[in-house]
Amino acid sequence: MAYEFDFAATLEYGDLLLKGAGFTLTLTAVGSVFGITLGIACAICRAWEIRPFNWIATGYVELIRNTPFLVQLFFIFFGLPELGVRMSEWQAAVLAMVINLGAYSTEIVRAGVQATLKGQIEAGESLAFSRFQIFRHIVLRPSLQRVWPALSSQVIIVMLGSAVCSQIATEELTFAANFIQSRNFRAFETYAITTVIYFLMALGIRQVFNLFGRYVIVRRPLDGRARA
Amino acid sequence: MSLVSINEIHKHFGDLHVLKGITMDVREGDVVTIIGRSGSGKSTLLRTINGLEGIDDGAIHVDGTELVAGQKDLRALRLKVGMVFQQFNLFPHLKAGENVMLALKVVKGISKAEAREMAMAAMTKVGLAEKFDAYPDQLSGGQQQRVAIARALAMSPKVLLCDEVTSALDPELVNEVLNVVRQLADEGMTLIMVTHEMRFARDVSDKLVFMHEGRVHESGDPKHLFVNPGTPELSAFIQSVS
Amino acid sequence: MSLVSINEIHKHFGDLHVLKGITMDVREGDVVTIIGRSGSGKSTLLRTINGLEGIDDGAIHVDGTELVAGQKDLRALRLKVGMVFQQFNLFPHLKAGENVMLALKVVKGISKAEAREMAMAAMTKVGLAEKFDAYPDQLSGGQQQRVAIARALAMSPKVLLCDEVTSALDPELVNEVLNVVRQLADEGMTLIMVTHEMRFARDVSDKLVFMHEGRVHESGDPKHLFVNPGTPELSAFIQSVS
Amino acid sequence: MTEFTLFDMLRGLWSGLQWTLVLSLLAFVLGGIVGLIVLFARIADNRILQAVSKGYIELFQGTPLLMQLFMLFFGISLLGLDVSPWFAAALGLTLFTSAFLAEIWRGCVESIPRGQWEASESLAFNYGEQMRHVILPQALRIAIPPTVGFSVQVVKGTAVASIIGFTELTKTGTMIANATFDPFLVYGLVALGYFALCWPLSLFARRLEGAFHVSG
Amino acid sequence: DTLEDIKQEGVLKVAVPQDFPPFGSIGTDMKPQGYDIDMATLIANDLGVDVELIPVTSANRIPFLTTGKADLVISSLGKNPDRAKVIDFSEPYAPFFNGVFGPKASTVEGAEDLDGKMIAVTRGSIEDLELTKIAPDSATLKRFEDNNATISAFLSGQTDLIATGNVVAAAVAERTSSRDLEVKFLIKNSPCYVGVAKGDTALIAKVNDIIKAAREDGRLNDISQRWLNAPLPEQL
Ligand SMILES: Nc1ncnc2c1ncn2[C@@H]1O[C@H](COP(=O)(O)OP(=O)(O)OP(=O)(O)O)[C@@H](O)[C@H]1O
Ligand SMILES: Nc1ncnc2c1ncn2[C@@H]1O[C@H](COP(=O)(O)OP(=O)(O)OP(=O)(O)O)[C@@H](O)[C@H]1O
Ligand SMILES: [Mg+2]
Ligand SMILES: [Mg+2]
Repeated sequence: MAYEFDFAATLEYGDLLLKGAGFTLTLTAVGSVFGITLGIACAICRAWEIRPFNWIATGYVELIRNTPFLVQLFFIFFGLPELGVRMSEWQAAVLAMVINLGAYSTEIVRAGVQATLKGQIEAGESLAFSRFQIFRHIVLRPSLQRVWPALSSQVIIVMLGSAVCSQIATEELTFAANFIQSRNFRAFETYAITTVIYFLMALGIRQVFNLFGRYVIVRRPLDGRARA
Repeated sequence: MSLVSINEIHKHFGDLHVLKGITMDVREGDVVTIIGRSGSGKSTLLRTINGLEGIDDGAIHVDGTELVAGQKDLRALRLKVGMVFQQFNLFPHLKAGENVMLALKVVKGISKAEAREMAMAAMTKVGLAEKFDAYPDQLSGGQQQRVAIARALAMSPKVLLCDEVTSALDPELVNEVLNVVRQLADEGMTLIMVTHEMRFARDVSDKLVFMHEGRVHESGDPKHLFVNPGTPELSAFIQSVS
Repeated sequence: MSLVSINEIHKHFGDLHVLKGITMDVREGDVVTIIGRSGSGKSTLLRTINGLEGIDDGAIHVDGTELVAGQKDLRALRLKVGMVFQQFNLFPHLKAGENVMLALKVVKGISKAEAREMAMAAMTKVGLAEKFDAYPDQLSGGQQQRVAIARALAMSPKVLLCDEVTSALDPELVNEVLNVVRQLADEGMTLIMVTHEMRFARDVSDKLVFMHEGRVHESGDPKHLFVNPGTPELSAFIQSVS
Repeated sequence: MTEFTLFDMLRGLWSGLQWTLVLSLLAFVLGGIVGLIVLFARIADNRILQAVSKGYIELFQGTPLLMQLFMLFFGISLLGLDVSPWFAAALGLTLFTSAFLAEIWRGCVESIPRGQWEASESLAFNYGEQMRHVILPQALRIAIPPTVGFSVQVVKGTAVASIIGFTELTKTGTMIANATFDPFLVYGLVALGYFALCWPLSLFARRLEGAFHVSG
Repeated sequence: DTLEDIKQEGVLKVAVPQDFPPFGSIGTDMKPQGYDIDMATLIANDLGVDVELIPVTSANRIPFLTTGKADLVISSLGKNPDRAKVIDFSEPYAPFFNGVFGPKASTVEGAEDLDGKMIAVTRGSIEDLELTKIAPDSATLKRFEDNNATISAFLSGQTDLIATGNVVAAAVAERTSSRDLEVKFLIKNSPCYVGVAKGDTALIAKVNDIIKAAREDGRLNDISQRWLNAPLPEQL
């Protein structure tokens, strides 16, 4: 019983896949911007023990990191309406991405902030910087630079994890794949193509992060000596 | 009246009694050198003067205002006191010139153009005008330390604290930094420095302070003390480092 | 015959020509000191002798066997050449004594009991028998460096390379390490060392090598050279560091 | 239709939780072993090994685990080989886990100062001896907190094994929710189940992290 | 061929749903139960072999069949020409009335009234396929992964209406009070078929024989009574 592959039957729906991939990327981009921002804010609270926000941040991080994304998503989409907060599947998906990435990037950025040498902070203090000025001008950029690869990996993980959003009918890439294979029953071909698209997006995100890291975070041409 | 006056200060780290009642006066234009064994409390003393370490007892006055134990807002004080560290502590993500400009802009709120000019003046003073746009990791240790001095100077402090500013340098780079410090001293800057460069201490400073086990064990005119140490501890110390 | 013979060696790092034809002979029992400015290639030269850096041209012989460029198995050579580093590089997860024992057991295959005895002998030689069971981070810098020397010594090398072994130490700890090195020299150990301690170089070494821009600029009897430097470069260098 | 009591739900979820635990252990043990091999290839002194292991890591970190499992379970069958769900799950989870662990551990090995390599090299250690006696013991200490931290991701990641027929915790939850139309209660319990598995691991990772910070 | 293999091994492997009551969902013992499960047991009995139930989802039910990991798919499958290119279908074995349901207040009476409405539907289900054809462009179909999410979306107010099987809707209406639910219009009677791997002619002929026999001797009617609370309709 030989199965006959028929990729054409899936490629017919190519525009759906591309649209889905576009949605996935949008979701990831929006999630990254707000998630990393949230992560930075929580990281300061935790690293510098700003009460009571450090406790709130700790609780938030633990709650999110130790429960599955899907459950968080369901809670936002199906649960919050009971409390009177109704949002579309897009808003729910974005919110879930943001709080998820926010929790992980809190931990990552915190590690970077804590790796800041004491001397850097003391130099700032002795120049009469305020705590916030020290963070903003002295700690932040080198910390981000240190953890940038880890952050980009986390964004890729979250991008791949966003597949789960298809369960609340967010029409991203996995939604498109499942939609197509429910029409043509070509699950294997559809998933194979989808996998390739995910992989390409992951490579692309890594590249974008590298470029962003080089020109926005480091802000200098990376010749050999600048590695340190 | 003295610019910095330190009165019977005490400092503990947990159980460790690091400063056991230090009293010291520094007048405007003085160059004071603090020497002593590792662990005798030299750095700790220096760091209390700009509030990097709080004190447990006693009082410190800088330029007339008291530094109160446990005080939160030390900004006014720190504007009067500059500090240079052993490890330079330049901001690695900023160019040399930007290192010098940053506090001018952020803390003093000076416009970018004006800050640039002031930074350039400070860089020129330490002989590094042409390295304005180099990143710290493109500079030698001696150059980095001179940038650190320029960064402190640009804020026009009343007194400059220097903690072993040449200890992390290769021997042939030591002099370029000491020359800058010497020049500052000649120009009348008030300096309090910890150093292991005995010859420099002898030649440049007005007053030598020998710390031993958290106390000022001996102090006075360096030219006199180096020849006639008053205690066996100072005598042993001078012998061990020269 | 010489124990270490270095013949016209060249070394590049990318475009940078770091060693530009170095020739040098070291006989058994010699104490050779290499001095020179930062970046002149001192460390690189030392590191080529035990193959930590490969060479691009020329030849190095140690105890009769040639060190061939690009060679993979340098074990036999490294058993003859010990090395002590500026940063100690003790293994932090092992106790001091275990640091000394490890290579004996792993590389030489000596039984644990015997290795322990040999390690204890080496630790005793550097005056640290009682610190056998301390972890590196429980030791002062000077003690750590002495353990590092014991670790190299325990392997009974024919020649010991020392790269600025006191540069990372507080000034009062320098002497305890120099004393150990001096004692080794007195006992007839062949030593090649890079140092900035000029007095030590003058007093202890049989031969001084002044490196300048990747070349041996001058070499000879230290007592003579310090008083009568033959080139303006050496003269300037001696002045800058003393 | 049958009525589910809370006890029925808990009993069902408990059996799902056990599957999750088994799959996690499987992933972690096998992934750890393979991860170590990939790690050695990644840091080996051999360009080909480096490139292959880098590609391996990129590929399995860059594609969804769900799709990997699907391809392994159904894709290999299409080629005429019979693949049991156990084999596919073991293989898929191993590929996924090992790629991440190898990358985490590489960071740890690379954070060992160069001086440690050089000191052991100058004591005539060969590569294997350096690794075994000097580098790995130190890297291991640094590696434990992030490794334990990652185990939380593995536990949560096993949920996708339902695509090839494993009724682990998430799947059990979905099935019960479909039978009871009471998703909030059921998913709340599922979340609690994961939290009960993951929270101790997270706490443990944090404590280890703290312990190592103190000793430098 | 597959039929021979089944007889030889004495086991019939059937992919059944576990997320679609009353056709297939789990009981308190965590085992699947429902119309499709009874159907699978019936076919196995008539073949004189044991049955092995494989719980599947809409995403993996066809791959189980095409890779030979299941002999039959009995998973309330609807038939359409695209699908018929990939697998073969038996005679229908179960009725499936699906429709659009909504709160009493809603004035929808037919597909044309769906204008501007948001309807929850389970992706890949028969009602998804049918509604996609007949709903006006201005209607929004929200396609959820499984029945549970579809129902939750409607109940939590995320959509105006829900398209599903009438028995499902009845069960929901009975169990929940969070939102009232009544039939707005029926989409289509689109019966369910047994899926068989492409080209398994002997097996499909046998399955068809069994379905025919079961219909005639009333066993199919019993199953219908048991799970749908209604007799098997005439036209099946
Ligand atoms: N933050 C701290 N916490 C605990 N102990 C400290 C701290 N800082 C310094 N100490 C201890 O206080 C004592 C004095 O330290 P200090 O740095 O002032 O010595 P020092 O004279 O500057 O020595 P060195 O010449 O080595 O710089 C030492 O025993 C040191 O270990
Ligand atoms: N691994 C390397 N890659 C590239 N350049 C290097 C490397 N190691 C050394 N160099 C360069 O080679 C030159 C000589 O370095 P070397 O460390 O031998 O100098 P040195 O005389 O020991 O100086 P120092 O007194 O500062 O230790 C320097 O310019 C240095 O930057
Ligand atoms: Mg100090
Ligand atoms: Mg060197």
